[in-house]
Amino acid sequence: MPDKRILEMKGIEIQFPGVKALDKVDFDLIAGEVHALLGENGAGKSTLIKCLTGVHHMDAGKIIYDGKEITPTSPQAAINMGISTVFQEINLCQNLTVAENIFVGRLPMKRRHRIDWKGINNRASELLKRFNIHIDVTRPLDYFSTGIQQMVSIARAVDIKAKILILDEPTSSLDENEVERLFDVVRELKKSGMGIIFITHFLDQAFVISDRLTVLRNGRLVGDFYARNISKIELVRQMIGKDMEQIFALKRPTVAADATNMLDVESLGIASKVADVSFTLKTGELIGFAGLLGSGRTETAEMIFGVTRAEHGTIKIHDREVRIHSPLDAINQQMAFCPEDRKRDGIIGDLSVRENISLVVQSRRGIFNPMSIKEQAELADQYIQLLGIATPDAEKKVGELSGGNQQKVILARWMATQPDLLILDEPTRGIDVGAKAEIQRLMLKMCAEGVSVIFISSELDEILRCANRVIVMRDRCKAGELPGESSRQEDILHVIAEGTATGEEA
Amino acid sequence: MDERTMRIRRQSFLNRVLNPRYIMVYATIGVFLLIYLFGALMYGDIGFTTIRTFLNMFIDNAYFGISAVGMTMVLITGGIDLSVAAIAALTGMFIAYGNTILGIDPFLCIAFAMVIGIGMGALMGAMIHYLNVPPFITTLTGMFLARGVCSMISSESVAINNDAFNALAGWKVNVMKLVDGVWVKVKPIAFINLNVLLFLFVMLLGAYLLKSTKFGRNVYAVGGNEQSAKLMGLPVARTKILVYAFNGLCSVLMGVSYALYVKSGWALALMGGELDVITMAVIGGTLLTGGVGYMLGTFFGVMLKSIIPALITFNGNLLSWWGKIATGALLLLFIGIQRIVVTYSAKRKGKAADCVSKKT
Amino acid sequence: AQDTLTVAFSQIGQESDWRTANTDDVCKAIQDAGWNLVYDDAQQKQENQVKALRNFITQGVDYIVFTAIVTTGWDEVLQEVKDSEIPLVLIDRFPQTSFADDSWFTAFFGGDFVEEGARAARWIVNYYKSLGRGDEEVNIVRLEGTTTSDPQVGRSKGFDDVIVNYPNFKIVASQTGNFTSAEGQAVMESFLKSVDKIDVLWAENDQMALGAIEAIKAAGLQPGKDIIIVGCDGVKLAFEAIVNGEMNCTVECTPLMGSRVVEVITGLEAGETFPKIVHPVEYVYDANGGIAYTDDGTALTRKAADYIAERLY
Amino acid sequence: MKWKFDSQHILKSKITWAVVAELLILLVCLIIRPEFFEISYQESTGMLYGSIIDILNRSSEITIIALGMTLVIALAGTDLSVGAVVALSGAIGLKLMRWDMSEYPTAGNYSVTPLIWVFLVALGICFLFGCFNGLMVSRFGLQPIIATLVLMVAGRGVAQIITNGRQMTTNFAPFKFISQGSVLFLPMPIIITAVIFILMVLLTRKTSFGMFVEAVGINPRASRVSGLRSSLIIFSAYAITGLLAGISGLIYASRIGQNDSNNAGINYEMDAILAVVIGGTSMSGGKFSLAGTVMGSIIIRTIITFVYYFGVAAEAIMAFKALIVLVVIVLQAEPVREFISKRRKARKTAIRGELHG
Ligand SMILES: Nc1ncnc2c1ncn2[C@@H]1O[C@H](COP(=O)(O)OP(=O)(O)OP(=O)(O)O)[C@@H](O)[C@H]1O
Ligand SMILES: Nc1ncnc2c1ncn2[C@@H]1O[C@H](COP(=O)(O)OP(=O)(O)OP(=O)(O)O)[C@@H](O)[C@H]1O
Ligand SMILES: [Mg+2]
Ligand SMILES: [Mg+2]
Repeated sequence: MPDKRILEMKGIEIQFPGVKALDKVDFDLIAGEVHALLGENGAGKSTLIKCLTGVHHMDAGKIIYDGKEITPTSPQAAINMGISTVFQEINLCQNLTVAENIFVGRLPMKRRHRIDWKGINNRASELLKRFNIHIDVTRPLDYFSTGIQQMVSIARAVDIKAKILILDEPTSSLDENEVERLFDVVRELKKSGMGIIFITHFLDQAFVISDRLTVLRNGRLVGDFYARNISKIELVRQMIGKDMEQIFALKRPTVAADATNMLDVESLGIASKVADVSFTLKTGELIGFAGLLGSGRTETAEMIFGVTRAEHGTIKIHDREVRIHSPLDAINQQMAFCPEDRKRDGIIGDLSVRENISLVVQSRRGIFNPMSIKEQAELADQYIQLLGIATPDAEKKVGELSGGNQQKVILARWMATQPDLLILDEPTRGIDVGAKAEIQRLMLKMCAEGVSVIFISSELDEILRCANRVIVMRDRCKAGELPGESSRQEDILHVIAEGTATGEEA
Repeated sequence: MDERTMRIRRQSFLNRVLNPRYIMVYATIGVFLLIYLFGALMYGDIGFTTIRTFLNMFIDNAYFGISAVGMTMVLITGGIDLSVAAIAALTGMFIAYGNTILGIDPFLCIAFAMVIGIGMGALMGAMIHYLNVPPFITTLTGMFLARGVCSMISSESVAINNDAFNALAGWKVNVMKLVDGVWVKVKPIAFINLNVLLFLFVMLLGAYLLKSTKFGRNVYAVGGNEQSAKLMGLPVARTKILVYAFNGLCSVLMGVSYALYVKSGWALALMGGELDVITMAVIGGTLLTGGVGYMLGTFFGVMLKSIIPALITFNGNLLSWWGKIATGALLLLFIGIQRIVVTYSAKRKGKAADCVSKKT
Repeated sequence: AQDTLTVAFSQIGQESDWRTANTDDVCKAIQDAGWNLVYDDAQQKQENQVKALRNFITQGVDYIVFTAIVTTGWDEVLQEVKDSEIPLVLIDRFPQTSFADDSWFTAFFGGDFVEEGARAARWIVNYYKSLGRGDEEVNIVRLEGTTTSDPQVGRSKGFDDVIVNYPNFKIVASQTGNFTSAEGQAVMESFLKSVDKIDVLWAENDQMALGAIEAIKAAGLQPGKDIIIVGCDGVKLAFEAIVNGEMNCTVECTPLMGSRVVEVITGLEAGETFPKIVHPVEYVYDANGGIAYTDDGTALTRKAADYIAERLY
Repeated sequence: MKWKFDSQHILKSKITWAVVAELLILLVCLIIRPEFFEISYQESTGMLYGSIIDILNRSSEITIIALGMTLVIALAGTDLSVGAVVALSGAIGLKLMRWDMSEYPTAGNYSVTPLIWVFLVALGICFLFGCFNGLMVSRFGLQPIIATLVLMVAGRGVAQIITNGRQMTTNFAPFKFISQGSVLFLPMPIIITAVIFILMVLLTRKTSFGMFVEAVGINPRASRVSGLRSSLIIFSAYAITGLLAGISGLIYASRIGQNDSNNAGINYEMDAILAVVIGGTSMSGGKFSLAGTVMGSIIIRTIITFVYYFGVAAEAIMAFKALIVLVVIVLQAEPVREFISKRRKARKTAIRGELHG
């Protein structure tokens, strides 16, 4: 590998109110390498990227790019210099079409003064086909699921002719096929001499694709390693600063033989969205929902929780039929729901961590029975500690926390209601290994205390490790049910793949 | 594979036409036709269906229409501009005072007004973007300022009496018809004037800018999500400032058009006009939250808003206060019908769309 | 026109009681005459009024009665009215146009704002003279109407034109009260604090004067005694205040124009001719009467108490 | 509980800058004419008397409305109909009091309807108007500007129908008391405003209503998922605003002793919005500050009083108002505040550096 450094960042420092987000961090990138940036939630990975792309301005340090010292002023300037980025939160415009989202800012013109709409749409379709996504690119983006949106933003970044490509957790909502597809593209780009920075919490992925790994902890540089020289266990230790055996020591919940039916869902569905879904869930049981992108898992969860209203079917709780027309109904039935899209359905950015955590408890208590600020603060502090949320104090705005910590706040919000039934839609997305294990441990602990859990995840091994039973969804239908203990990944994939026999490719 | 591409193409045409974002526009057009039909049935005998009445909608609202174009863009970025009518009044005052009292060529005055209008727009845009002051407040201040300066220039209304300007104001093309082999003017006299042409021109220009230029698409992106637009590397600051500057230009053009219409300048001219303009854009389906809006919708918004006074005047015996209530009720009727159409089609659309995409 | 006449009336809006009385009177007179009335309220907007006029032409009405919200800006539309040969009857306000002759309108009936302002000034001067204090220093504060509106411009001008001739009468503060009683009240409150000695308040309409009275009372002064109050319009409430001694004088500006409108139209139908411009006969009312309010000193004020019963508005 | 009163916090809070702006204007007054601050005891009325009292007194109408508007704006809405509701409230009130009087306006020192009913009915109807707005926005999902525009246009019409387009006058002492009377040497409107302010603070801060409003204003979807009944919350904000506009309308009517459907509440919507925004509540919804709103309203009234007091030429009033508002909002603008507090910090660290160096 020719050692051509295209980027060098030296002694980067950034101070946010109350947090030193980056403290003398060095980082460098060689043309034609994939360099993974790893670290716990709030370690400062995204901040480093934002500093390089001019979103945040650094307080100290220097950046040498392509041999020259630069001070990035805005994302626009960064793009013009040849730094293309996929940011952690999907940053696209929901009101524009898919094609436009890919090309806006550099729209091809026809005869110099008119936008070439046909060209754009064709090129966008072609581009997405490289990722095996076949969609109507003239639709507004908000029509599509998070996964598709993530692919679109990747497609946009990849299509920009750049020297550096930055991917900040690009794979968090992608399933395995799509990750593979992405990696193919990344390898191609790498061959063409592009330098790629890749941030992820999936260590396996980091090992598969990257040449070098840089680890940050608490805003400080821990070190950089060649991927081939370091083991996964060692890496985890570097990241969290201590050994982590318990990750692999999770115990599946045991369901008592005489456990009663907690939840009984019968042919629940919406004609246009999800076909009849039926299943039962026992007290203290954990059910995993597996499936590909857009297979209808989120929609099933939303129906159960009353976010969208089911058109037909019944929901029974403790064998008693209940009517759930709104999330409030569900909350009153002791349900909790941690939604998939945290930015849209989860966090209330301008409110403090304290307020965010006590929100649901408060809404259940009603307007005229308020918790005092003291009570709220106690509750918040308790969960900040329990989940290890990295925040200077409970009064910090949630919007200013790192992505993973926001996720923990939402989890805390629901755990604080002490539910009987917990629905978790991709709760471990964008969460570091340590925290992920922590969340899984908490989930299982709650099961042990008699809480029933519905656990939706795109990571099959995670599901297989925790779930008593796995429900596999495909094409918005329940495709099968497998026992958690005795099944293997291939079994699930088999159920999912059975569809291919009928000529489907997606 | 190719069969599939074809299928997606076919769907995409349908989807584009049935795009839920256009439904508002369709609803506006539908409501307009409905109300027009109603007017024709009720007041057809006293001239509602004449060409004159139809063209009057253009002539009497051309100046509002011009401003609505700029306003639509501002609203699409998620902003709002309350200064439009005041800047228009200021323009009128520049022309009237400059020409009549100071003896300056009116076109020089217009040029000067353009500099001021565009400058003020750009300045307000810059304040909104760089200082993060809410558009509502920034432009409200702009409105106070423009009106204030206007009445400082002259506390009386000033007539414009310039030959060239009068010629422009008086220029018109009459609608003719063939009677016994000779062309005669239709009765009641119907015509179009310079204002109508200016209105249509600005409207088309606006539509072109929005649909077919990078600037236009940036406008939508900024309105859709400013943060994202910034991270996507779009020139957010430039776009916002340009939009307000363009709107400043539209306000000046509204002022010019209004000056042509009444040939005078007055500090209180077009008082409250900004709300009319905003209403027109919003009735046409532009969302105040930004990101959504179309010129075609705004065009019909202008038409719809102009048909209310026409209906009320044709009725002719509504006492003042009933007139106000009727205006409110008609407004309610419009948005009510629109809402029903939108909700209904959104429901149907939901089903249709998902049937299609299920195969994917 | 053999069948019933259609008379269209374009009114400015409903900004005050005075205007309401005006609208009612004209509309009622037209309807009582047995004609079709087409009425339009422009809601204070010139553009609405232009639209209404053009609409009247479309409808082919027989007569147009018109009160212009602002002096200028009517050339184009009035040209159209003229072209369509519909007789135009102007009331209340006389618009400025650039027509070569006066064939564009048929008749005008309305008060003279400049004269009203002048009458107020002359009344004040003569009132002080009648008390034998004509040479004292007198501080006048003025509540102006809506800036740039016709009555405000006219009344201010008329008042200034007269008062400059009497150097001992000084306008020490002048501020707009927008013709409303609430703002008149607020402005007066401030005058009372910022101006050391106020002798006279001249309010360009009665509403503002009535509002100011409240402010004066709140300051612990006696309206009508400690401060001489002159209003304009001659509404019934002002009469009451004069009778109660809380106000001193009001310059009449009558809204009753309906009978003249009917007279003109009937006359035109019968082919009569008459002077184009007619001003209504108006008076100035105060507590005792007998004070001159014209230049030549011929016309004397009337005693408000004698006329209060017949005031309708 | 962690309440931090460090200088950073205070410097960053918008209300601080609203106060600074107000003090600046007052300082100018002080320099030009110190008498502006004179406050004396008026024996004939039993009240304190002075320009400062006037400012507080006369700002009440706007303040009361703006308190409701704060909630509406915190929910990312606006209510344009408040001015019309002010007119409506006065019209209903006077109609009820002077039911007997059909044609001629004569002031009378009586009321044909017991005053309590006058208040209840007038406020009840204004509340219903607010409910109408709330319904349109929360239930039918109309854009607030358009939804409230309907009543803004029609409301005055209704007021005029009720009074047949006439102004009716009253001298009825108990009714005049709500504007002219005094309690604790202060004019009644100040007292009423203070009571409403306290009630609103209790409503928003001693119940969880305030937090819910903020949550819904920031992220309605997430709030719904969290079990908040956002449409109910939005509905009540508009309803409350209608009610408050009604109260404001009665004070206004009492002040001038008449109903004035044409002029009562003209442009109140703009002033109220301005007050809320000057007070630091963002028009895009979210965190709100009632105290800031009161401050904003007082600033607006100070400007007006300043203009009257110092006899700024009528023609220049608008431009003058623009200039002052400009100064206030620029001072308040986030980047400017940050700039100032950064400078301060830089200076502080520089000083510290010197000490240590
Ligand atoms: N805009 C901001 N204002 C204040 N603090 C911030 C802001 N953005 C980030 N921070 C803080 O900076 C620290 C680093 O955050 P960053 O987003 O870089 O973490 P990360 O490594 O990307 O974590 P994750 O894996 O969870 O995304 C966190 O403590 C966060 O709270
Ligand atoms: N490949 C695709 N083509 C077209 N539309 C898709 C595709 N994938 C997803 N969608 C859309 O996105 C929605 C996904 O549904 P849902 O969110 O319930 O799926 P999911 O199983 O939770 O998947 P995800 O992993 O994205 O959360 C569907 O309504 C569908 O319209
Ligand atoms: Mg991150
Ligand atoms: Mg999902």
